[in-house]
Amino acid sequence: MREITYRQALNEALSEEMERDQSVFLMGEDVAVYGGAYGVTLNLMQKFGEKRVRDTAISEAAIIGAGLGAAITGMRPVVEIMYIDFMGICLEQIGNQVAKIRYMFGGKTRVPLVIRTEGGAGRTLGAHHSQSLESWFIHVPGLKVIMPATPADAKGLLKSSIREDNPILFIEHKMLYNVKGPVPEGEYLLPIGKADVKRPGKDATVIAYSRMLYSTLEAAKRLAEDGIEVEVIDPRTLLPLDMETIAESVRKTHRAIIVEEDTKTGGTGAEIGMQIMENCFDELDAPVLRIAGADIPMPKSAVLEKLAIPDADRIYREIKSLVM
Amino acid sequence: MREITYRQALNEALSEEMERDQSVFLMGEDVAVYGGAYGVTLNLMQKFGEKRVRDTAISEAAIIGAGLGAAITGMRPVVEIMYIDFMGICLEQIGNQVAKIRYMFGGKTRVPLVIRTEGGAGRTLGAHHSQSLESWFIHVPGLKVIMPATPADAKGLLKSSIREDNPILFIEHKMLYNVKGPVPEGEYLLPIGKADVKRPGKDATVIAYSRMLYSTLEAAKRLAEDGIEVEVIDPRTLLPLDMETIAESVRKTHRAIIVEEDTKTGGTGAEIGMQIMENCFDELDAPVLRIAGADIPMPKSAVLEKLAIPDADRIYREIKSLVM
Amino acid sequence: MTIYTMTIITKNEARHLLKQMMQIRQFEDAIMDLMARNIAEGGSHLYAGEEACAVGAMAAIRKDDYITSTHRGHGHAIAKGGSLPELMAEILGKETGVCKGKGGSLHLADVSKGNLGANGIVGGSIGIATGAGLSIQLRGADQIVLCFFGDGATNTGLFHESLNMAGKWKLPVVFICENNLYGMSVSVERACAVNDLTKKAAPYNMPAECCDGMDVLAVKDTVAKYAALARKGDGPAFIVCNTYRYYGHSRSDPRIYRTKEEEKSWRDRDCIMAFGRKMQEQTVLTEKEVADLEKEVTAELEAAVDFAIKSPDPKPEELYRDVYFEM
Amino acid sequence: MTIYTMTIITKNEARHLLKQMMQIRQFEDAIMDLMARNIAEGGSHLYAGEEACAVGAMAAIRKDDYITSTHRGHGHAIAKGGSLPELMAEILGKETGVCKGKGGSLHLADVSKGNLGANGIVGGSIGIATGAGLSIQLRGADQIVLCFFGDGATNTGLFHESLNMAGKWKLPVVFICENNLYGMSVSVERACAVNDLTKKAAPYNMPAECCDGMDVLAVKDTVAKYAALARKGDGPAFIVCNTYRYYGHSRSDPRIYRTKEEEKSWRDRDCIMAFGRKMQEQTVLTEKEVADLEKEVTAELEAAVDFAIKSPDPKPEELYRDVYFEM
Ligand SMILES: Cc1ncc(C[n+]2csc(CCOP(=O)(O)OP(=O)(O)O)c2C)c(N)n1
Ligand SMILES: Cc1ncc(C[n+]2csc(CCOP(=O)(O)OP(=O)(O)O)c2C)c(N)n1
Ligand SMILES: [Mg+2]
Ligand SMILES: [Mg+2]
Repeated sequence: MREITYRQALNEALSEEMERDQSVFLMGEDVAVYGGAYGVTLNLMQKFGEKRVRDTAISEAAIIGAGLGAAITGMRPVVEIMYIDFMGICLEQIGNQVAKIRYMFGGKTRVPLVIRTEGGAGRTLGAHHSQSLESWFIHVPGLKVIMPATPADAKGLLKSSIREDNPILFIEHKMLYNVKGPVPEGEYLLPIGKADVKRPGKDATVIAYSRMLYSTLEAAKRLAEDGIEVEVIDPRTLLPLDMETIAESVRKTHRAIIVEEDTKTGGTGAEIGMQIMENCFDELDAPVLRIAGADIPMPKSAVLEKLAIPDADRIYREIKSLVM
Repeated sequence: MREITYRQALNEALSEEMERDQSVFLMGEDVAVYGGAYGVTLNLMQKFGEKRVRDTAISEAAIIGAGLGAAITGMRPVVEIMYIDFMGICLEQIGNQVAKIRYMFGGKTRVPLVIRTEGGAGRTLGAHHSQSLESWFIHVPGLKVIMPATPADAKGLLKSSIREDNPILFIEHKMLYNVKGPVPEGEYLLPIGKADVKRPGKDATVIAYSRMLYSTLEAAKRLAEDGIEVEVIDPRTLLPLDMETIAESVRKTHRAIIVEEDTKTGGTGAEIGMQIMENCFDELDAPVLRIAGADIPMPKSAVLEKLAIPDADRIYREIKSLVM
Repeated sequence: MTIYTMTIITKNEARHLLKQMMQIRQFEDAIMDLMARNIAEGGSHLYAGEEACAVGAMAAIRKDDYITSTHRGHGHAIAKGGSLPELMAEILGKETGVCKGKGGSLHLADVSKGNLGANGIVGGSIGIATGAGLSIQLRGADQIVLCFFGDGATNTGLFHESLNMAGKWKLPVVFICENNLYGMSVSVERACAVNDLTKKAAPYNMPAECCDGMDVLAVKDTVAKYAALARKGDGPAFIVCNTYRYYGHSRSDPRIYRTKEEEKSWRDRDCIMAFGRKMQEQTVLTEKEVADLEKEVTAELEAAVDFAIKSPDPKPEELYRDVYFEM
Repeated sequence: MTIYTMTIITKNEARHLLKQMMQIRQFEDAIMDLMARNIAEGGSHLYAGEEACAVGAMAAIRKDDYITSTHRGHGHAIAKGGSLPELMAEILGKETGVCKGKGGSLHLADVSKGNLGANGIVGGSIGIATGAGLSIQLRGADQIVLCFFGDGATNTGLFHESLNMAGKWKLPVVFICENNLYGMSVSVERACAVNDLTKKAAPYNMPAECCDGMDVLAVKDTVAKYAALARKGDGPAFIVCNTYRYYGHSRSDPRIYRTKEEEKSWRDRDCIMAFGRKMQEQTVLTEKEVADLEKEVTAELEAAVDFAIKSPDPKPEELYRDVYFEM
């Protein structure tokens, strides 16, 4: 199969869906002329015109509000918030309006809105450009939250998101845009809410998503050399969570580890771990282990940044000491 | 001991600290002339003047930003956000600025800022005035998060918060303002970060905070009639969490239940439950149970609202079936 | 008393305007009564006093146009064609309510009637209105949007972000600020750096105009003018309607921030009284017609209240329904 | 070329202004070089071209006054008296950095020098500046605050909320918009409903004035005028400095949104060249003095870069330090 980057995969998804459906349009800061801070929307303005690919002012709350207004009046907007770190500006609009409007209105409307953003550390950008804030959003009923790790998942899930009649927060990772992987040509859709077993194994279940999937797969390879076969599951959708796939694996391996980049306390791993306990308590041979980011604002220093988030080494060591 | 309401206790705390320290001042929507939407700041403008008790425009982000600016330049602001539901407007300022500024600046500043707000359901106000969003904030390193349930805790913790050199999110509950309880006269301070055993017991540990403490204590009384003695612990401070007190109890009772009003998924109970598993796995006879709010926007209907959050009845039933 | 300019107005239109204003007034009075009797729970921000704004504005637009509303949204919902029984049932949180009892007073909405919703968040709808305008422009439709909000909302960041977007992109949105002098207890004078709220639109390249929000025809004419411009692609406008809410901000409000004299001076200019009198002076309506209308509305309200009270509460299985759209 | 009005200026002051501008320019050029050599990682938004704004503004205030800065904050930090080695070490994330290597380019700050910090969030400091102004007012001090931000930041909600607060309460804050024509790739013309950014202050009851941001003395005079007013309690002001950034928004920016001609036309008016020439024309400084200054600054920068590169990384135990203040 051909290999393309995560960035290209996303760009293809947007392009194909815009071609397919006139009601899809893009809006955000620097998405048009510039092609997106990380280049995801490159050339789409050239292809679809300035009407359908729109640069906005630096007005995150209005971007979300306007996306919602358009979504409930016949359009299918895909809006971009450049960094997830800026979400605190527009979380009122996402949490109170976007996610609740259907329920509050007694089911009388649908919200086909995709909010794209990216998060994560790795570029030594410091505390305002390195966060992983997905756990705020899994606490917002009415929203669906997707965090793809591979180019194929990125494409298949973004296309499905654009066709979905519920609001989606689609979180990319800044360190993955250049990652290459196989992506089927042409129409390729993936179901929202379905986890994927990225590596089969029997000794422990490791749940990892977004960038952490890669560090985890690397650690899994090294563990295999030591004779430990871990099963690596990428939930891909964090809300709703595919606990069935996870629980099935844990019932087989009797051990669960969550690898997450976000700061540990109140993070996504807490919810996943808690659900594992709720579903598989009697099957667990050890407490669910969280391998997570440090509970600190992200420091600028490259040395400290590296220490602040899990890497393959640490994942390898921590899993090994749990399983042995 | 004299009994006063939660509202009066808060009012006293503010008043005493303002008398004690000229650098303390209040700012927020309707806090001055009106005395606060729920009357917590009643008469403080009359007592301390319009300079130190300030009505603002409806500008939540600026309220937080200005509070922070004042806090790092010699003042000790206590600012109010009328409903926690509005936090999504100013979460950027809280999460990125207030909580991170000390760390980002290499420890060169302190942030003596208290952000008061209130949350919770019970008044059939619907989806925008009934939320419990504390879990967003326990995911913000740099912040401390306090949720008092009793008048005495409210007073003692608010006074300590005002004297603290770290930023505090102080979350009250709209249904508790009229609740009366004993509060010592005069100077009364409580340590931040310390849980309180509200009822001793041996058969299970129930962690409950804010309004849920009351429903839990009621359930505990009924369970006692059935011969089940649960230990009820109110963490009071959610960040940092006093896991020592909780773990000590769980090691004794071997069962843990968390009662929380917030929507379950990604809620505070996930973090507390996960920490219990991490600390007491081998001591647990059953999975940690979450009794939580439904994963929905809060409906207006009084009937549905009541179903959406735990009440004493449900707490009683669920604990009973766990323990039996 | 307001001095009206002579306007040519048909009996039908006069009846319609007067009736809607009466409906709103009686709707709000009915809620006051239901609250006093502890039948209506929760917050209700009543629109009494401000009826001319919603009714005048809605008279200037088409059925297929959109509006967005506020926490003080009963009047907008009624004027935009909402059904009184369904709205009243919603206030009481009943299954038969326009939002199935899940929205309540703060979230009255009926997308099928173009009402994109009240909002519990001050300023919270202004972005939505802007997006509806964008949608119209993208679809090449000739609808417009009326975006209602209070004076207090002009101090929110979202107001400014949205007006800038609408102004830049020339979106067909008429922004209508219902300036009732207070945001809860804080007067415009104490909240805003300027008292003349039309200045709030100065950075946004759109015309701004004040009008007498107690005069239903003045509101209608002003909105009509800018609605027409928006409809033909000339972009948004900002209208400030000077008005007054009769009741407190919410039930518990002791209104210590304003004087009895101020309240009286506005009640003396009551929009329903004034318009009724004027229509009689201009012999458009007779005294009896006005009185009959009042009775007709009273009967409607009684029926609506009755319907609402008798309606069942939502069933428990409704709790989890409609959080998501399911294929 | 800018036409300067004759200003009486001492040799010392001329040296000071010119030197600071040179320091900033060379600081930024040094970072460009360090980035090219992959020694500086992460984002750095360079201030080259805009030096006259920070230097002119800071020359108009006192040492004990406050400033807040932006993501493009190196110039502000230097002009507010920051130490070049400490700032450069911070850019490289070193232990000796002004923020111990935890802040980086986006978070340069030194509260002890009155610099309340750069900010990774566009507009994110405007509330902080307003609060510092409130603090001054409450303490009865006679300090003032300069609040810097870009043209793009005037489209954020927080900008408006803050200016309204400052305007209403007459806080001693001078808001300085560095209008470099673009917010990242989006021009003022494409982002803002109005091109004349002074209009942004119209709703906030404060004077607004434009000045030539390439002319250090023009900036100084304008800021001095409003700083004096703020200091004596007359409230805030809004100043727009027209300027230009020479480099791309960030390292990877191909600058397709602007033309080479536009870039050249601004470089032709370079603030350092122009001011150096003018000081020579006015015989305040000699050619040699200017050249010596340049050399002096080059040596300083070499030392700063050397210091920064040789400085150790923060120690691992720093990771968890200073998240909270511990008694
Ligand atoms: C963002 C936000 N802040 C505060 C509130 C609380 N609140 C509800 S209505 C109101 C006053 C609104 O004033 P205005 O916009 O003038 O509308 P009015 O009530 O006068 O019609 C306030 C402060 C809210 N609902 N939302
Ligand atoms: C709230 C927010 N939105 C978007 C960004 C991404 N961003 C960083 S700088 C910038 C442009 C800012 O433009 P302007 O305010 O004019 O400052 P300039 O860069 O031109 O100095 C953008 C969009 C951000 N950092 N913060
Ligand atoms: Mg008002
Ligand atoms: Mg700019």
